[in-house]
Amino acid sequence: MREITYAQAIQEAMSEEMRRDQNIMFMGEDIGVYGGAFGVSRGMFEEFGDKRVRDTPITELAITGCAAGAAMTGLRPIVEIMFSDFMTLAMEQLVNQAAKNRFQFGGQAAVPMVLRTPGGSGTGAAEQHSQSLEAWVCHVPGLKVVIPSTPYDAKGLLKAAIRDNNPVVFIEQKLLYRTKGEVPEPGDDYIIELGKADIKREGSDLTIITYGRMVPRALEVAEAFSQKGTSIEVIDIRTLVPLDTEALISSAKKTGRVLIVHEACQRGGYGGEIAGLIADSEAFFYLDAPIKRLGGLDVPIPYNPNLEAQVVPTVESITKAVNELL
Amino acid sequence: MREITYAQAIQEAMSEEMRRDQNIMFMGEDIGVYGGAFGVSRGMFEEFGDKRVRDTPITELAITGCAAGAAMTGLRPIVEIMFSDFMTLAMEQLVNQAAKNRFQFGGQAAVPMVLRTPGGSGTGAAEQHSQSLEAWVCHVPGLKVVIPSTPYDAKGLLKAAIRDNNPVVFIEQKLLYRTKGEVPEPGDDYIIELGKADIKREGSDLTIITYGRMVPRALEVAEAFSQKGTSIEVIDIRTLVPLDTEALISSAKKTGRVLIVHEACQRGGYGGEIAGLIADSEAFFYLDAPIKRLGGLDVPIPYNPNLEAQVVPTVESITKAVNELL
Amino acid sequence: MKLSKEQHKELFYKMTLCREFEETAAKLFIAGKVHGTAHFCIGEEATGVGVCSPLEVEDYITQTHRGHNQGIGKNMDVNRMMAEFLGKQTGYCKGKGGCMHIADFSVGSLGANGVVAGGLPIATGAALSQQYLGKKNITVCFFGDGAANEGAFHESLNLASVWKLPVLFVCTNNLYGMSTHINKSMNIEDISVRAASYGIKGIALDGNDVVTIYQETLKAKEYVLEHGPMLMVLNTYRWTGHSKSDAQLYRTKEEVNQWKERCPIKRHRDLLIDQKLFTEEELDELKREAVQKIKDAVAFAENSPEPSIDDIFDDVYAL
Amino acid sequence: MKLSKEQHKELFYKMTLCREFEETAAKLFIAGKVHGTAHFCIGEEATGVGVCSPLEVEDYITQTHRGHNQGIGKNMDVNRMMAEFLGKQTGYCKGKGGCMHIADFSVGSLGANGVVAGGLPIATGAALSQQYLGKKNITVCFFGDGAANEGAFHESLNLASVWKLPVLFVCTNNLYGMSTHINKSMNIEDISVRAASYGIKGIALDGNDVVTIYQETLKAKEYVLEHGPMLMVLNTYRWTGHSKSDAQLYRTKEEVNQWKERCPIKRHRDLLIDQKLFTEEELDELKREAVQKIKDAVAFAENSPEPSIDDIFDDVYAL
Ligand SMILES: Cc1ncc(C[n+]2csc(CCOP(=O)(O)OP(=O)(O)O)c2C)c(N)n1
Ligand SMILES: Cc1ncc(C[n+]2csc(CCOP(=O)(O)OP(=O)(O)O)c2C)c(N)n1
Ligand SMILES: [Mg+2]
Ligand SMILES: [Mg+2]
Repeated sequence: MREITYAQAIQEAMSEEMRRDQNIMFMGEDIGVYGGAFGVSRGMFEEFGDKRVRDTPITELAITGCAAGAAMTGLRPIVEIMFSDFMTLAMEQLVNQAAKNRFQFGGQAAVPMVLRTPGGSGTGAAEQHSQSLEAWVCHVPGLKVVIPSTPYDAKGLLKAAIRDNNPVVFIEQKLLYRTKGEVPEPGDDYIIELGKADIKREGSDLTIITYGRMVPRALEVAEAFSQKGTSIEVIDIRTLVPLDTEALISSAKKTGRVLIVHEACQRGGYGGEIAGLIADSEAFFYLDAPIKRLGGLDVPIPYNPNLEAQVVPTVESITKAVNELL
Repeated sequence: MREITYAQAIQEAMSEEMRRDQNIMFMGEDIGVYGGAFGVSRGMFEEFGDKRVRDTPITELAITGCAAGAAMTGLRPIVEIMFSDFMTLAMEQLVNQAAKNRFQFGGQAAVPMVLRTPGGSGTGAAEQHSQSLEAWVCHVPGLKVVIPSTPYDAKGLLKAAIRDNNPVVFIEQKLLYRTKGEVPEPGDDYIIELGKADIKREGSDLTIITYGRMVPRALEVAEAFSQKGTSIEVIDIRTLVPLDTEALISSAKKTGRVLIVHEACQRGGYGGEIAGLIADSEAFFYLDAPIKRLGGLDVPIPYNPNLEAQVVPTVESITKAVNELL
Repeated sequence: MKLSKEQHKELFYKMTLCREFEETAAKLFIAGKVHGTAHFCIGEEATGVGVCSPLEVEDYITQTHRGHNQGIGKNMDVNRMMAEFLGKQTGYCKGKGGCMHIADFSVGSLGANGVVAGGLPIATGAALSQQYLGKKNITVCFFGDGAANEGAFHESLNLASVWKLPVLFVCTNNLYGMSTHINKSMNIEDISVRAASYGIKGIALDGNDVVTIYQETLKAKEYVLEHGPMLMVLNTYRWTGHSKSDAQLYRTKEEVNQWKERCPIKRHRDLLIDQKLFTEEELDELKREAVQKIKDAVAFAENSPEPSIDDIFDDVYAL
Repeated sequence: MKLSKEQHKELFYKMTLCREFEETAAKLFIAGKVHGTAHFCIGEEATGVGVCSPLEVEDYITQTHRGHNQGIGKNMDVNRMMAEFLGKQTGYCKGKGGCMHIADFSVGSLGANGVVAGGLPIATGAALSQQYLGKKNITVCFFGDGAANEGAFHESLNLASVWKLPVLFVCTNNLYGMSTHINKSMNIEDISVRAASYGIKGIALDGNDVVTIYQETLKAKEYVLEHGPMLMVLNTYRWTGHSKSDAQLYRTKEEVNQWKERCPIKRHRDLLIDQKLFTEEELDELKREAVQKIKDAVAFAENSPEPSIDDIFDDVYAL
């Protein structure tokens, strides 16, 4: 199969869907000629024109609400927030309007929109450009939340998100944009259903549950342990909401040891939700060790590259956590 | 001891601190002559005047950032957000500025401000006026988070929050405003240190960990079970950040059974953090049953009073959860 | 453009219906039949009724928390409004939304909003749809004077202006945001001057003059379809407190009474009689109709079933 | 007011220092010595230098992401700026903030901001402190043309106006927000018209004329102390890309070149020579000083220690 980058996969998903459905439009800051801050949408303005690919003023609240309003009246907007940190400006419209309008209007509205935004650290952009805020949106009924870790997943999940009739927050991983992976040919339409975890590596001794940028790290650790005879299963949850609870619980039952890894600050991160689900399931009775969480340190992301690299889980710290569980 | 309401306790804390320190000022929407949407600040405008008690336009983002800016330059502002749902409009300034300025400026800034806001459902105000969003702010390094359950705690904790040199999000409980409790005389200055949980009832068979409006419910359940010979410990965490992890773990070790209760939607709620901490502590080895969480249903808060009452934990549903654990 | 007799009748009837709706709702409150809150627009009926009556079904509106006049203006069904107010299954939101969230997509209402200025970005998006889909309809976005100080106001007017979206921004300036007089929340007297920040047209009208509002809305619709957004400020007043519990210490009885003398319904009634378009009796009969309609609405609502907790997960997500 | 020789010298030196700082920083980038990004203000030096030079230490500023000129204008130490740029322990933020967060509270800089329009509410709060504490100082708030479309702009100017806070809002209009020309982000030509929405004074100046900016800032300070906020728009241009990676497809080389001809430093230099205030040699010597100062800054930064992970929890919370 051909290999393309995570960024290209996202661009292909949007472009293919926009070719299929005229009512999909895309808006955001500098997504047109500039191609987006991370170059994800390069070429789309040229193909679809300024009606369907719209540069906006710097106005996160308005574009998020505008997408919701357009979604309720016949369009299927994709909106890009340049950095997930700036979702902070859009929460009112995302949470009080987009997420709740169907419910609070007694089912009269559907809000088929996708909010795409890059999350995570590692680019030296410091405190206000590096956060991982997925836990917030997971806490809001009415929203779905996706974080892909491979080009293949990114494309299939984004297509599913675009076809979904609900507001989907699609958080991309800056540091994965340039990573490559196998993806079917452009014509070859495929969808990855929201709500299905993916076992990225099977194993029997310990389960690492993770998502996004931490998936390749977990795989690297698993590979290293397999050399030493320890078999680690790596589950990529992919969609945080809806969550494939079943997959997590059966893996936990199988291996009896669970490590949850995410980049977001550990305190209040989604790892707590996962730990809580497992600790309150029948898997509890199969556990041979405490459920371990390894999240980012509870500090803002610093600028200095050495510091920046060390405040999130690393291959070393994941390895250490695995060793503590064994 | 005299009894006053939770709302009065909050008002007393603010007023006493403002008398003590001229640089404390208070701003928010309709907090002046109107006395605040819930009447909490009644009388303060009359006592302190319009320089220190400031009605603002409807402008949540600006007042939150204005408080942060004033806090960095010599004042100690208290800002009221009329409903915690409208923190959604203020997250940028709260999270990217107030919470991070000290760290990102290398320690040059201190941001001694309190953001007070009422959370929770039960008043028939529906989806956009009833959320419990504390999990969001708990996930942000640099913020402290307090939710009191009694007038005594409200007063002592708010005073501590006002004296704290960091941004503190102080979430009040609408449905507790009119509840009464014993509070020392006005002159009788007391402080409750942030970061100390309170065992509201001792017990040996099961621990309920909770906070805010769910504390009285948990106590009611505990009382009922004590009639049947089951001894339930009720821990009110009071400050979610910093969290008194030690107190939770030792109680879990003692009773071997843990139920976590909160009003906020269960998915992504702070209960996950608590469950995760316990499941990854030495208490894990003392547990006789899974760690149970009982949060609000993962739905927006509906208007109809019967529905509204049933989407959050009730005495009945807490009782049921306790029975499942025993 | 002169209004036809039919049009006048519609305006008078809708304003009267709205007044009756709210006065009845207030009584239901006092009778303890309602949990929650409501924001009445008594005294402001000309705004929503005047603006919405000339619109087509395909024109959208976004409503405010104080929006019964807007909904009734847009031909919402008072039975379902009342049922929603009482939290019943037959209400517009199946009892889940209450009157801060009444919506009727079938008549073009995209819903009331509990968040001040929350409707502005939504309206902008609805107008984007209309433009994108090549429709010849507009979106009317209602909001208050207080809302005009929120960031959402600025961002929405700016975005709509840049994209020339067909949206009419209607600010019902009733002088107060809750208890705060506009002279404490903005340093200008005429809110319509804010249009200049976006290079769009702004006008200010007497918000108690339903006929002028009707006429100007028709003109505005044409303007907006051709040139993009416009800001229309309707200066009016609310007679009652902000919501059910409001001691109104922030204003004088005199001020309230002065405005009561400028009642938009009485004014229209006087005009109709002066101009001999209707007789006193005809108008009394219309009022009786309205009273009966609301009585029926209460009966409908009271006889409707409560929603069931078993359906609570319905509509959290669409399929 | 005519500027003294000393004042002219200060302006010329600071602008030159800023230019040299950024050109050197750009080279460090290319040499791979910097992780992260930076936003240069080459071509815009007159704005921050012109506004900040007449201020006192007790006057506050809030800076933008493109704020080296503002910081240098306010007398920040280029050693610590450079050290921060290289992420060193001796940097203004101990290497934790980088150049999007340089701050120096000792000279009155309340910090640069990575969030567009993020500084506006903060500046409003700083001015509130000044007013509350009875100080005779002002806060200057820098932001860009793009920032003027954020809700924070609207809310902050409105709040400052209502409370008559001593804040000077300075919009450096360089025609683009990243790649987006102002004619795609707002439907007005002159951003200063937005002052009218808040009932405050607005002026627009040539942002490349450091002398006028200096003079007008002095006047503005007096005005603001007496009357409350004012909006000053400085029309200028950035010569380089938005940040380190920018192909600049959204503008023409010609446009850039036209603006290069209007270089604020050259313009000031020409003026100083025309008016015979300084000789060519004197100005060349000043430039050499600036070059040396930046060389020293690089040496200082490069010889400074890296921050240690052991201190990572420092400054998350104050005691
Ligand atoms: C974002 C937000 N802030 C505060 C409130 C509380 N609140 C409800 S109505 C209101 C006053 C609104 O004033 P205005 O926009 O003038 O409308 P009016 O009530 O006068 O019709 C306030 C402050 C809210 N609902 N939403
Ligand atoms: C809230 C927010 N949105 C988007 C960005 C990304 N961004 C950084 S600078 C910039 C352009 C800002 O334009 P302007 O305010 O004109 O300042 P300039 O860069 O031209 O100096 C953008 C969009 C951001 N940092 N913050
Ligand atoms: Mg009003
Ligand atoms: Mg710019």
